Amino acid sequence: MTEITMIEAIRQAMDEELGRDERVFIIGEDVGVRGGVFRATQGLFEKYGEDRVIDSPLAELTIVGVGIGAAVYGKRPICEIQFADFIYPAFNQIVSEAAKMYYRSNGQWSVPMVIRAPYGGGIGGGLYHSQSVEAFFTQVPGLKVVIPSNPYDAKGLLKSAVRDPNPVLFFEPKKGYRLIKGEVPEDDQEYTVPIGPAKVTRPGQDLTVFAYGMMHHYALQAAETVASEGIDVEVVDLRTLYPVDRETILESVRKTSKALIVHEDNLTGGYGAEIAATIAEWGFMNLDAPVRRLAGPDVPAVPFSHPMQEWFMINPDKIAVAIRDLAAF
Amino acid sequence: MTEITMIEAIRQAMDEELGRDERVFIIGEDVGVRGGVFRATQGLFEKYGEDRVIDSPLAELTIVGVGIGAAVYGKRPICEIQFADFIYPAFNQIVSEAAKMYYRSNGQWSVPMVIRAPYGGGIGGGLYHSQSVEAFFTQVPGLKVVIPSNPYDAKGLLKSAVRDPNPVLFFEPKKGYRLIKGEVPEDDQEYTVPIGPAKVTRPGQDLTVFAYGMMHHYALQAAETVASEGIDVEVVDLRTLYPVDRETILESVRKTSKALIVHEDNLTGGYGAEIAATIAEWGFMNLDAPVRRLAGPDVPAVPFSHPMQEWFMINPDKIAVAIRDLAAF
Amino acid sequence: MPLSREQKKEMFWMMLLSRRLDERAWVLHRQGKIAFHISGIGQEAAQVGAVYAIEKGKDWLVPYYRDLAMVIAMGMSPSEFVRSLMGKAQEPTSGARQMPSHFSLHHAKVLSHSAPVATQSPHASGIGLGIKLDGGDEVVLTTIGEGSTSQGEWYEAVNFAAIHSLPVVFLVENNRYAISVPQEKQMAVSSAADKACGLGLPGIEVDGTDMFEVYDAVAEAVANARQGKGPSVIEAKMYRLTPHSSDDDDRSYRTREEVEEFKKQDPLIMMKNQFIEQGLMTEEEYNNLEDKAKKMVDEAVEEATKAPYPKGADAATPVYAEEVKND
Amino acid sequence: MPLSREQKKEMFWMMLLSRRLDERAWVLHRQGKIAFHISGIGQEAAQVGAVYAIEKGKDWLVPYYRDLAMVIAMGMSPSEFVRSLMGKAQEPTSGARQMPSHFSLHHAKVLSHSAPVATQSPHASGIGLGIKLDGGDEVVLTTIGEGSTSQGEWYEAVNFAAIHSLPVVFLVENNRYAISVPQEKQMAVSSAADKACGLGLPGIEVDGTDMFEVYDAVAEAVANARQGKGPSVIEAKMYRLTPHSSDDDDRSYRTREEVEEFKKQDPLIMMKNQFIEQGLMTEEEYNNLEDKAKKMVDEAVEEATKAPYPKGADAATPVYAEEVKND
Ligand SMILES: Cc1ncc(C[n+]2csc(CCOP(=O)(O)OP(=O)(O)O)c2C)c(N)n1
Ligand SMILES: Cc1ncc(C[n+]2csc(CCOP(=O)(O)OP(=O)(O)O)c2C)c(N)n1
Ligand SMILES: [Mg+2]
Ligand SMILES: [Mg+2]
Repeated sequence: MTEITMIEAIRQAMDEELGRDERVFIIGEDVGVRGGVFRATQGLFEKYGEDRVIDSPLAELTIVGVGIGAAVYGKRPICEIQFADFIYPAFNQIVSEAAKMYYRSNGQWSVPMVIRAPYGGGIGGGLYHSQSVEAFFTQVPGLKVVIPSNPYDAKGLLKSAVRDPNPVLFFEPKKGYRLIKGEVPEDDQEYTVPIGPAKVTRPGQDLTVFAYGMMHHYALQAAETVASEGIDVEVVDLRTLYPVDRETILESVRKTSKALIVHEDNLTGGYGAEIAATIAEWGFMNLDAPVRRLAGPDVPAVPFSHPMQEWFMINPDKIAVAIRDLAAF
Repeated sequence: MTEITMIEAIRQAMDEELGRDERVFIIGEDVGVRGGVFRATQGLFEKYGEDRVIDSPLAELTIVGVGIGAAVYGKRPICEIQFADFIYPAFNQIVSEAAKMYYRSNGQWSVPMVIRAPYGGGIGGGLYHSQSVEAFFTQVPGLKVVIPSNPYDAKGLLKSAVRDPNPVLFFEPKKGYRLIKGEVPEDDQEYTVPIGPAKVTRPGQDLTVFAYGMMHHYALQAAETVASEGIDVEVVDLRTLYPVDRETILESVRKTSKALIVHEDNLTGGYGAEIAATIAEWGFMNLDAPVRRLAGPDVPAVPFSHPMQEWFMINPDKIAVAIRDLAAF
Repeated sequence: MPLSREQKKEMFWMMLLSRRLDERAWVLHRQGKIAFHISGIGQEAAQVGAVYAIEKGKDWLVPYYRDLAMVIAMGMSPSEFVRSLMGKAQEPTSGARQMPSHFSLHHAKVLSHSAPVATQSPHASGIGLGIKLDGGDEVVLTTIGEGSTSQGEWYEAVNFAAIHSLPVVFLVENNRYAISVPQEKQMAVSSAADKACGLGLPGIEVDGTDMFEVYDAVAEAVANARQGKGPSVIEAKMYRLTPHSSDDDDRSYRTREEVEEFKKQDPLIMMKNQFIEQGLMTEEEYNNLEDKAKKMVDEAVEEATKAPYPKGADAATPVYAEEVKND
Repeated sequence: MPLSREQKKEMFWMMLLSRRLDERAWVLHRQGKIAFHISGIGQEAAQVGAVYAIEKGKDWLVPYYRDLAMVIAMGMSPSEFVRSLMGKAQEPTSGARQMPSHFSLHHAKVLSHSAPVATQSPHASGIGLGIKLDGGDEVVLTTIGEGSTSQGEWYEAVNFAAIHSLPVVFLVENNRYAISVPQEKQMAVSSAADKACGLGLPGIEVDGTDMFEVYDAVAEAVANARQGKGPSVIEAKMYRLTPHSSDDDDRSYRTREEVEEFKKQDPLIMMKNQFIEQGLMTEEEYNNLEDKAKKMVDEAVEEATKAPYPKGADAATPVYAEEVKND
């Protein structure tokens, strides 16, 4: 095992998939000589050439729409959207086309494609470089939505995404790109992580925190903090947000009887609503307390100025407060 | 009072607002001489001329983007999207621009604009003329989302929407356009219905059905059916879906202790998730049963062929079954 | 390669067959036997002319909803089409999930398209990219209505194809209206072919009622694309002889006189006359074709009527693919 | 109307002031005093030339993030800009909600824009529509980078303006790159001005390092727009002399030689030389302006540094308007 960063894990996954399967190619803005604005594709242009790592025009609809065409043709596109905030021009292609192609053709045409995008705040990006957009897509049958929280999963899930016969949205917590480090197997030990299952990343008895991406990273920290106060928190990394792994969620609630869902997207209509609804519907008999959500405030997006950004963002302290509160219920 | 259809109520609202305020204009595909493909703008071109009822190019992004520009200039655009299914090309303009303009300019620029779109299935429209798209927008601070269920509200809410200083998405249950009739005050009795409050449309004791649009219409029918079986159902018409009227929802749950949420959009990640989460978080202590959702299945959209369409769609019978089930809990 | 006499007759047959099939759909609608029809009447000459310029089985077609004649020429049977009109289980495009005329024929490389207009255009460019990356010499033909070229989606698709010199032919079927909206409200140029100059590729305008003029233009564009010379835009001018769809009433936006005027230039009649004048076909042959078409359409309706509906629960799948079958 | 000597000097002053302010932003960034800067260095001649062609207080500006010089010319003070760099409470564009250089000045009819490129273009057309509907003679100037014209959004905006003959001038600031992506990967034409022919409006290409050439072209387009003759596309060619932003490292995609070559055509230096050669300004006057600019920038930084940060909870509002203030 070697310790690497999130961004390196993502780069490695693409490198290995490009090497493994000739049909795989990358398309996006500045993914070529520039190696991506976050350097996720660094070195890949040099290694695989301009036919495999394609600088697109500045047009997200093009990136995804062309990706769909290439996928039905027989390629395995990895589409990069430079920031999740810029995915909206491609919304029609993702929701009307990629998601529905297989169903609408009764299985004739599938769209094996990955759309990668960095998401999330806390990096001084202001309203349009900080957004969490997952909840727009975790309601669209035909799509899969994946958000890794650590390098091991990032690499393993991205490789699975490339091999998946369906369109997979792969959102990367950009604040964690270099901040979150973790071990992955050596280069010659190929592994994947399956798309689908959530994972209990910290077993506990008193309550469960459900989170993903950067917030999962923080949730583990908060769980550690309150452990010393005698609160035994179970943490579940949702990882594959859609389709929802209801079984793992409900199993944890059966055990702890209390649920706190954490995400940095706005509270209302955010992804947490579905998790809360899932628990309120099928886990109700196990519940000892209200289902709590800790999430971004209902303002349009994360503001730029530092004090306002901090006001918006969820952090380990805020999670610890919510945990204590729920534990005391 | 006179009895009119939903579509006539909508037409009247626009007619009166065009007459009241010179700044109001309509822009959309086929809204001019054609009077709209559903005839919602019938006669308005003839009455107000081509400067007030503008046939746009076949481009939803244009309709909304130009609408935003006209709104900041000082106009009051009513943008028509021909079917809700075709709103996605305008997604970026709605979510990045209309919703965030006021906040991002710290209140300098507001976007007084209405976006109307017919939504919903059961009319043989297949995958792309049947969609419910509200949940994409009921998570976007800065937007208001309204869905009327009867002519009185349709007219009153649409007039309020035109006068609202914010961007309002106004989704119209197209199956109900001519099917749902109801009384509205005479022409000379001007009224509006405020955006914001949900409404208890049928008081009851045993459980609450939360619904909107066509499903609210069906919910009332189902409530009637089960009444004869001794189940006393309260029905709440959510009407303004966003911002969420949590108070009315929770008040009803405090009274009935059981909640069933009905919508025709897909279950997972649909609007009902937020209502369920709201109840599970702030109404938990009042709950006597799991929070139930009855919603469309998690397939990409409503299929065309009649048996498959019926399989997808929620109807009064299915609602009655769910009510009985929950009542028996 | 000039068209042989046999090919030309086959092309006429495709026009005729799809016309009679299309007309029958209107009849079925009036009889209340189907819920919806969207028609290609008046556009068959351009469609057949264009589709004969690509190589069946090798090249790709990314069509739009009016392309009945194209898709018939690509191998969809009349009874398959009528099944889709009726929402019957074994219709080949979508298993009756989509409305009729949302075509897809996997075996013939006809890509599934949806209702939101212009979404197909970037797919065509993406297929073109795949072909180019593989060094293949297949070509993609994609179609669209003139109104739909107002979508940014079309612009982006053509722009990408032009930048990368992709083997794609963008055919615009300009039938003068987008539902009720005339061309002048869609664009400030006189033809979608004019849009090509702003995107750096050739733009050609042809008479869409002349099957052979369309064939020649598309064949040249296809030859260029095959040789790596890049994409083209072709606009074929024609007229939609029917209302937009069975839900439309076109009297609100165009006069009967206008429609009658254009009926005189009905491409089927013009082609028929031309064939007979040029001795490509006798009146008798023509009458035989009419009989054959009627018989085929009759049989198609009969067959399709007997075909079963899907079960409701069939709609539960297939949402996700387990494996990719379209490689 | 030809520019007066005084106007010309004022224009040069705007170039100079915004350049020195922009340079200071880079210094502040190196000093760790600000987190982000996106620069207009190299684009000032075009910006000032263009903005002087509209009438302040009457006409509208819908800019993009590189337009510091435009917005300074429209009345944003240097200290206001530095406050936005620092995320201070009283910065006038967004109350420190947006990243710096996302401009908005309501009193000067400078519309707020966002980060997703090209979203501003349809707004410009919408304002143009409003003006036309009211029969006004205001004009809208809107800007964009050449890369961003690849977005369907730009195409749709220009198309709409062309159809309705709206009073909008679409200025494309072509600085040769979109971050790392050169123009050849954005379009198959040699200039965004060439795109105009496909949309039915005039397209004009000018040297964006020549303030007066840009002024003349924009002034003519503005005059046409004001007279109801419709919109224009103008492309001003220039070079981005700095990295894309403070987050960028441009060495990965362009050689130092290339950048050095273009530094020789720095519009500020060229304009200065021209002014002195043509006797519009003496060396002494120039030195005075430099001193004045330095002083203003120093003061701006001092002032802005002292200005308070917003409170965190200030971010809770304003999500919804209670009334429309921008009528
Ligand atoms: C994105 C989108 N918006 C609106 C519609 C509704 N609609 C269906 S066809 C049509 C007109 C299309 O006109 P054109 O492109 O000229 O093709 P034609 O029907 O004339 O062949 C419209 C507006 C749609 N299908 N998709
Ligand atoms: C929709 C969208 N996609 C991607 C980006 C990221 N981005 C910011 S600026 C930029 C390049 C813009 O290039 P150009 O339009 O030429 O303007 P320039 O920066 O060169 O002035 C990119 C890709 C964005 N802001 N918006
Ligand atoms: Mg048309
Ligand atoms: Mg540029």
